[in-house]
Amino acid sequence: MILIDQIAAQRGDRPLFSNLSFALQAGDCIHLRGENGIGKTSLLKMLAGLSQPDQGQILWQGQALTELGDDYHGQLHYLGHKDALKDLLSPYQNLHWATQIAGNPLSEAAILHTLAKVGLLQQCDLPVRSLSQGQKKRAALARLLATPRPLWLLDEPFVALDTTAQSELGEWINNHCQQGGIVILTSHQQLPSIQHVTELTLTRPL
Amino acid sequence: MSSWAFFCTVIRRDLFLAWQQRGDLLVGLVFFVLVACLFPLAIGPEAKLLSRIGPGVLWVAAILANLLALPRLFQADWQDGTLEQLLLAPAPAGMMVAGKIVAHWLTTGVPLTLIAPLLGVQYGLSSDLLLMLMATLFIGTPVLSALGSIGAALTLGVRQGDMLLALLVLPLYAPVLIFGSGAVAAVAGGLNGYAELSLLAAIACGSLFLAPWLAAMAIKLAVE
Amino acid sequence: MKPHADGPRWLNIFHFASPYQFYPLAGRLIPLFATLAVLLAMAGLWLGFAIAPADAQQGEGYRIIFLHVPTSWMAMLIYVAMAFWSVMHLILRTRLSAMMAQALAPTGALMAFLSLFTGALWGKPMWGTWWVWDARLTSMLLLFFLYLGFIALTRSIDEPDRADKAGSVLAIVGVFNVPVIYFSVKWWNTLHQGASISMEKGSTMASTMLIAMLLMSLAAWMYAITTTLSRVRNLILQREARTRWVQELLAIPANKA
Amino acid sequence: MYWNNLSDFIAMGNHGVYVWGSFFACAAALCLEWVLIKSQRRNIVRQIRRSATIQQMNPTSPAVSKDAS
Repeated sequence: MILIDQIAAQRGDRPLFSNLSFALQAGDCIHLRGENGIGKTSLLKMLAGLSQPDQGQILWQGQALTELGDDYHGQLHYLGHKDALKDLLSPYQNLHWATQIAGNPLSEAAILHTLAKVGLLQQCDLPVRSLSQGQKKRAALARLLATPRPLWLLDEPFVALDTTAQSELGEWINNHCQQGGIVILTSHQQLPSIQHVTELTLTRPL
Repeated sequence: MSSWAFFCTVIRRDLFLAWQQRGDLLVGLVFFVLVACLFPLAIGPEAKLLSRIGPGVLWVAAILANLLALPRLFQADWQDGTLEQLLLAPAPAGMMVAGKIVAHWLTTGVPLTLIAPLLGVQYGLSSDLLLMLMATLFIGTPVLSALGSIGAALTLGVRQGDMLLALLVLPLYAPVLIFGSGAVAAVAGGLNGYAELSLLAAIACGSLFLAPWLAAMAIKLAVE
Repeated sequence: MKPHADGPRWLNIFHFASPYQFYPLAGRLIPLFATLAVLLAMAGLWLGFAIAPADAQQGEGYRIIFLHVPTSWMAMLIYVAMAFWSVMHLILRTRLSAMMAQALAPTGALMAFLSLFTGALWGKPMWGTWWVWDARLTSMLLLFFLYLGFIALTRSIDEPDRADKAGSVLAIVGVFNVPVIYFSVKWWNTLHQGASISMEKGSTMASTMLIAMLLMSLAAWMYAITTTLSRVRNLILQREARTRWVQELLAIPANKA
Repeated sequence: MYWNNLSDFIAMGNHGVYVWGSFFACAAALCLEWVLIKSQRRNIVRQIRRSATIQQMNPTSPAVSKDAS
């Protein structure tokens, strides 16, 4: 369970949001809306623990992020605008090193199984730079499926995905929520078939 | 996952990545050799003078080659977003930076140290001078990587970051250069040069201990 | 962003940490320090240039010491002050302390440059060369580069928050290195005559010289405070440009004119 | 008064060039810095005023935010 209470942040001298509060239970999925530059990405980075809010605090299972520190990072997956893939390496190598870094290395079979799930089995040994934009996104999403973690923070996950890929991602988000996970995503497009999504629109503070 | 395991994983990952781009390592080495070869053209071939300036020239060339390789520490990972994933690993960020410093040292510092005697011969340095030169380079290059990592982290994503990196880091390299070339000059002057070497080692311990945490703080700013 | 202050007003050390409170305070202090600086400088120069006797070996040229030594001290003192404010910024996260560090840097760089310039002018008559590779001048040169590095870094990062923190980290790294640089340069070359103001040698300088030197140092200190306070006011205006109190501050004279 | 006439004071034991050179250099540098600070302040104030007038022309963009201190 994650609780955000009265956080406020500033970007330079422009206040992004102030006393923003919401809570999410296991199985919730929240869609953050708001025009560009409103602070969606900054909020996601704060939820991931990459940056601290100026005021207020964020609690994970009742404990403040500042106390949890690095252990909290083991509880979440963060997918930013950039795909976090090394262009030189193949999807297989990327996933191999990503799981090593994340702390639970996978066997070769498990990695191949995950790549098959995202439909990249044929391209698993091609360097990522030779893949299409959609395939790169799939390779990035493979990291989410490789190691099960309760909290997913997705920044514009549907961009550059074709319709079949979008529905697949919608499917993964659904069964992640069913298994008691929490998903916080931002997107401008219309979301595909995701059950009970709560919307939260960030507005410019007056 | 223990931070020691994470430290080794980061080193293995960076070495693996550096191995994929073997060409870049070679470029760094060739740059070092080139700079060392240009000086005799400028100063003239007489051996006595060359052997006197040899250690200093090699040390300055080593510092410049190291400076050239510094952006490779974080720039590539920052551009494709993997730096955020490294920060999101369940281990302290300082460990990640320490791992990257060691990997950077292994890919730039050690090759420089191994090649330096070859160039030293070109400058007519005697064998015990070459030995001391290798010792000072072996102890000094980790300091270059450590202090350089702070500069690289501070100038991540900043306009003309590379120029700024040189301005930030070179003044900090002055003590290493002084004691590095000073030790070799002491051996040339008949002393054993252990005083300078021990001071260099002291600076190495200090900077290797402090640099990862400061650089980690600087990286968190760039990723924020 | 200012940590919310809940203690009683007078006890609250954060009272002047907010730019809004500090701006008028600095405004009142600047004329005070400016007049102090001018008076001290005039007294020091008069004492040093007109009253103090000639030096035994160096004749009249030594009088440059009354400019060279204060600027060198100030260059080092300002860097330590910058590091202090940087530590304050990183620990207390008050924005004003980072502004103070950035306001100090240009004056420190200028003091370092003047120290090098006067050192060179002093070296020419005494040792016959404009630049002397002596321990203190060389470490002052490196300190000058540290200043340039700090100014370049803070000016080339657009986002104020990141510029403050990056500058603070660099100032702290720098302050660790200043003694190391000084020690290693001194180890490398001790050509320079011993410290003219070392504790046991103080007596060799005539008392008027000593007093003139201290007066000039105080004058340089007051000058540094004046320029820093006025530059920090500029930074506050720049950073708080969109806040209501700045608009009112500037808007009132606007519609009056 | 150490000097007995003005010309000696100026000559400064034929080191005058250096002594007065460094004196005027320091004085010029300090005054220059003071002038630069003042002009910097003028530019900032002009910039803020200009953005204030722009703000009055089309009050859509939220230039004035809540009091930040």
